[in-house]
Amino acid sequence: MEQKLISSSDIAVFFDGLLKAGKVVVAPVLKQSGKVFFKPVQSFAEVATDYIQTAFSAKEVVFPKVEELFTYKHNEDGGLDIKDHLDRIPETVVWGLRPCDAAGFDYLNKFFLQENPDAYFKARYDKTTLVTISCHSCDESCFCTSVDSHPGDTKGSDILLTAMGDKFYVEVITAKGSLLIASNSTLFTSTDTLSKEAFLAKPVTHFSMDEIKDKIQNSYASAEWKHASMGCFSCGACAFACPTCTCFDIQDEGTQDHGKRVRCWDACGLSQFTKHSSGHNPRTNQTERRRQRLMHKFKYSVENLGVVSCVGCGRCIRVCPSHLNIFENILSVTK
Amino acid sequence: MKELQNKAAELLENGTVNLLIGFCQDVSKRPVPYFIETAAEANILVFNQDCKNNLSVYLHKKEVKDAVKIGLVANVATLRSVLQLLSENQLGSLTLTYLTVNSGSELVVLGSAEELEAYVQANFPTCRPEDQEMLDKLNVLSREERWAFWKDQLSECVKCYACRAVCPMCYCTVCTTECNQPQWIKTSAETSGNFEYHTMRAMHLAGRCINCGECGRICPAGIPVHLLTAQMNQEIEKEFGGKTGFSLKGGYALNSFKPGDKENFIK
Amino acid sequence: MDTNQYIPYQVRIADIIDEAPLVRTYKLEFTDKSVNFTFKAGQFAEYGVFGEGESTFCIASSPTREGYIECTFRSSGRVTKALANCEINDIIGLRGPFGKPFPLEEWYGKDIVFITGGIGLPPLRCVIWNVLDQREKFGKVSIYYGARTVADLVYKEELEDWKNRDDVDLYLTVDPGGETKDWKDNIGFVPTILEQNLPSSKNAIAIVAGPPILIKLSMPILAKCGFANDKIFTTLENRMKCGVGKCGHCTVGKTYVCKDGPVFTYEEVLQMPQEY
Amino acid sequence: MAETFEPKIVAFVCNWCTYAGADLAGTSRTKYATNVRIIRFPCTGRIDFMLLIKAFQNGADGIIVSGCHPNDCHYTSGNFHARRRWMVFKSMLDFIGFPTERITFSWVSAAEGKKWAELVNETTDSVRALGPFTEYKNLDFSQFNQIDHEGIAEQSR
Repeated sequence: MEQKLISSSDIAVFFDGLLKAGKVVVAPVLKQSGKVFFKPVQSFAEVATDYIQTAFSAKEVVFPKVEELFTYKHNEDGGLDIKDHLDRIPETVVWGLRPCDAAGFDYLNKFFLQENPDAYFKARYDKTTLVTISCHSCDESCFCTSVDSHPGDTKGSDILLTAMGDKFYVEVITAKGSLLIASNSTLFTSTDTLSKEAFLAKPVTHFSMDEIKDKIQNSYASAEWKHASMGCFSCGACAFACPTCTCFDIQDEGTQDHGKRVRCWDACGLSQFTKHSSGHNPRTNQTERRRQRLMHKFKYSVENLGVVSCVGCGRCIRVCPSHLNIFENILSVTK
Repeated sequence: MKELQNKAAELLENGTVNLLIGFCQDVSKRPVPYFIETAAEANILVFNQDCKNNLSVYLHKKEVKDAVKIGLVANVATLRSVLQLLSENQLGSLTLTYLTVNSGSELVVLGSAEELEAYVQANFPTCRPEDQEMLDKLNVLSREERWAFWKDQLSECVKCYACRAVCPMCYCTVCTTECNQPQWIKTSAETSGNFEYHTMRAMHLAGRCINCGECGRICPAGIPVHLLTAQMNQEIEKEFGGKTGFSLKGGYALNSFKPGDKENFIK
Repeated sequence: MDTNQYIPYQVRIADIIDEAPLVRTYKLEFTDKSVNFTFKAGQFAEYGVFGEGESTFCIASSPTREGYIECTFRSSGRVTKALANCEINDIIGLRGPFGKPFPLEEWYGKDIVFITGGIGLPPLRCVIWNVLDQREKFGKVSIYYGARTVADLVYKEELEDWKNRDDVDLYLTVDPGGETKDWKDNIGFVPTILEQNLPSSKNAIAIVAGPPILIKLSMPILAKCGFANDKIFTTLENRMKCGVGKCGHCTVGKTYVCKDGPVFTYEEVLQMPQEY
Repeated sequence: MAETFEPKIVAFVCNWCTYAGADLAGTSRTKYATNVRIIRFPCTGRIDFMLLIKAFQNGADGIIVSGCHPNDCHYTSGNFHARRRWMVFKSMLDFIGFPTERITFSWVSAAEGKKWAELVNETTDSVRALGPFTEYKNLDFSQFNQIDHEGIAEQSR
C-alpha cells in the first residue's frame, strides 16, 4: 500500500480524467426527493458531497436490483438461443462511497466468489474500482466502530481518500487502485503515512464485536426476539438498503417463445420468502424472520465465511418504517 | 406525558386492555412503536409530534389480534384509519380503547366507536398543505411532464413493499403482487413493473385511503407515493362525494353508483 | 470453476408417464448430445419452463442408467403447472446437478431400509435403482411405501417389479379408506406398517423421505429399533431459486439446504433450528 | 415505419351487448379494421383495470372497453359500477401522465353493429396516428440496471 497527496482543486481533474478514460463513473447524486443515490454521472459538478449516507448502498453496481441473467429466443430448429450479456459490462469506477459500503464489498466478494463463484457478480466486480472517501461526519444511526470497522477503514476499497483541509490524503490499497492513479500520476505527490484520526467522524460505539460474537451463540431462544420484531411490518426496506444483503429471486419475463430471465433483490423479511407452493411456510411469523436476518448477519455468516456481515452503515435503522434499531436489538437478545 | 402513562397503566391494571400499542424512544430519541402488556412498562410511553407512525396497521397483526382487548395511542390520522377499518368491518373481533392528545394538548380517551366517530368528525384533518402544493404543481404540468416526473421517481422504487406494509388499508392476506398465476405484476423492480405496482396500489386504495401519508413518509427511496392516493381521493370526493374515514357507515365509492354519474369520457 | 451456473441446459421431453393424479414423470434427453451430465443419487436439479420460471426437484432416475434422466413432479405451483402442460418433444431448461448426494459408497455391505410415502418416493427411487443395479454390494433391502389411495401410488410397474423380486422386501400400504376392492397389500399409515414389521438396525441404514408427519412419526419407531441418529438419512425440501447457495431462500439457520444438503442425517437435522 | 404501422388494439367487451353488436356487424357484412382483437367478458363490471394494464404490458397499442348502455346491463348494475371504476382509473392514469387517449370507453348495444364498426375504425385511425406505444416499453431501457442499460437497450430492440 502506498500513500499520496492530491490538492482538493485537482480532485475534479482526477475525476474528469476517469470520465475521459471512458469509464462509467458512479457517484452519489442528490435527487429532488432530497435523498442521495448512486448514479452514473457525466461531470464532477453532479456529485453530491453534503450528506451522511446514501439512500441505498453502492452494492447495486455489482449486484443490481434487477440483473438480466440471460435472454432466450426460439430458433428454427426447435431449440432456444440463450445468451447472457456479461460482455456488455463496462469498466466502472464507484466514486465517493463510504468505508462501510466498501467493507460491504469485501463481504460480497467473499460471499459470491468463495464457493460456487457467481459469474455475474465476478464480471461486474472485476471491472469495478472503488474510490472511497472517509467520513468526516456521522449521525446517531452510524455504528461502524461497533462492528470492528471505523470511518477511515480501508477494508474493501481500492483507493481511500481522506479530506485534510485543502488536500486529500490518498491511500492506494490495491493494484486496481494503482492503475487509476497511474493514469493521472502527475496530480499526485508521494508522502509517508499520515494520521487520519483528526479528520474522521467519531460514531458512538455500542458494543464490542468479540463480546457479541460469543454471546449470540446461545441467543436463538431468547424471548427478546419477540419484542425486537413486534414492530416489524415485514417489508424489505432494511434488506434492500443493506450493503451486504444478498438474497435474490429468479423470475422469467416474457413468453415461452422469447424473453429474459432476471434475478431481482428479495428479502428474508417478506412473508412469502420461504413459502412453498404447497402452502407450507417454514418461517411463519415475523419473529422468526427478523431473527433469521440478524442471526445471519452476526452468527451464521461468521460460521460460514468467518466474517460478520454487518458493516454498521445504519441504513436499516434510517429506512425502517418503525425505526427498529439493529444494534439495540442485538444488545437486547444477547443480554 | 405523565398523564398518558398513568392512564395507560390504569387501563392495563383494570383489564380494560390486554395490550397497549404506543410509542417509546430508542437511544437516539426516535419514536419506536412499543407493545405494552403490563402496567409496569407504561412509564416508558411517549407521545409527541414525531410520533407519526400509523399504529392502526398493527391491528391486522396476528399477535395483536390475539390480545382482543387493545389500547391504541393514536394521532388523528390513525383514529381516522381505524374509523375507516371499522366501516369496512375489519376489526369486528376486537374491543378498542383509544388514547390521543387533542389540539389543546390534553389527554383524550375514547372508549367506543361512537365516541371515536364524534372525535374524528370534530377534528377532521385536511390535506397537508405541502401535499396540496405538490398536487397543484403536478396537475398544471403537461401530460408528458407528469409522465417524466413519475418515471424519474418510480425508477428508484426497489419494491420493498414498505408502502404496502405500513398501510392500514392494505390488509389483504394475499396481495395482487403475490398472485403469479398469471403474474399480474412483474416481481422485478424495473420501472414498468413499478408503474404497474403503484397504479394497482393506488387503484385498490382509491376511495379508501385516509391520507395519513405514511407510505410517502417511509419510502426508503423518497418517492411521494401518497400523492397518488391523495389525488384519487380528491377526484372521488369531487365526482361522487363522501369522505374516507369520516363515519362508521362510510360506504365505498367504488362499490356504489348513481345513475347520473359522469360519463362524458364514454363514447 | 468459472462456468455460469445460471445458464440452463436444454433438454427434450422424450417420454411422459402419468403416475398418479397430478403426478407425472418426464424422461429427458439433452438436445446437445455432447453434454456430459453426471450426477449422484440424491442430487437435485432446477427444471425451467421458459417464460414461467424454474422449479426444484430431485433427479428420479439413477446414474447407473445413462443416456437420459427422469424427474417426477406434482403440479401445484406456477412452474409445475406449466411443466405439466408440456408435451413430448418440448424443450425445457435444466440446471444442475446440485446438492450433496447420499454416501452410497459408505453403505456397501449394509442393510438398507427405505421408508417413504406419496410423492416422497421419487427422491429415493434414484437410490433404490442404484442399490438394485449393484445388488451384490448391499445386504438386505426393505422398502416401506404408502400413499393416501391406491391411485396415488407412483411408479406402479416398478412396485410390481420390486414386489416380485425375492431380494427386496416391499411393504406396500395405503391409508385406511384409500384401498380398492382388489387391493391385497397392507392398509394403514406407513409408520403403523413399519411398527408391525420392525426392521433390524444391525449394520443397517434407514432412509426416510416424505411428508413431514411421516418423518415425525417414523423417527421414534426407528429409534426404538435401535437406529442411531447418524444412521438415519432424510432429504429436506425447501423453497429454492438458485441451487448454488446464493439466493438464500433455502436457508435453515446457517445451513443452505441446496449446497449443504438436501441429504442430511437425522443428527444433522436435529442440530438445525426447526425452520424447515 | 410510420405509414406501414398497424396498431394492435385489444377490445374488452361485455357478452350481452357489445359482443352481440360486434357479431351483428359481422353477420350484416359490415367491413371494419382488422386491428382489433376482441376479448369477451360476462359483463363490463368484470373488466378489471389490471386487465388493461396487462394488455399494455404485453404490447397493445390501444384498448377499447365497451359494454351495455346504462340501464341495459344484463345484471342490472354492472355497467354502472364499471363506469365509476373507469372514471377513476382514467383520472389515475392521467395523473401519472399515461397517454389515456389510447384507451376508448364506449357503450355499444346489441343493435349497434354499425356503431361498433365505426368505433373500431375511429379508434384504429386515432391510434395509428399516435404511432406505436413505445413510451411504456421504453421505461425499462432507461433504467435497466443503472450501469449498462444502453447496451441492453439496443440489444433488446
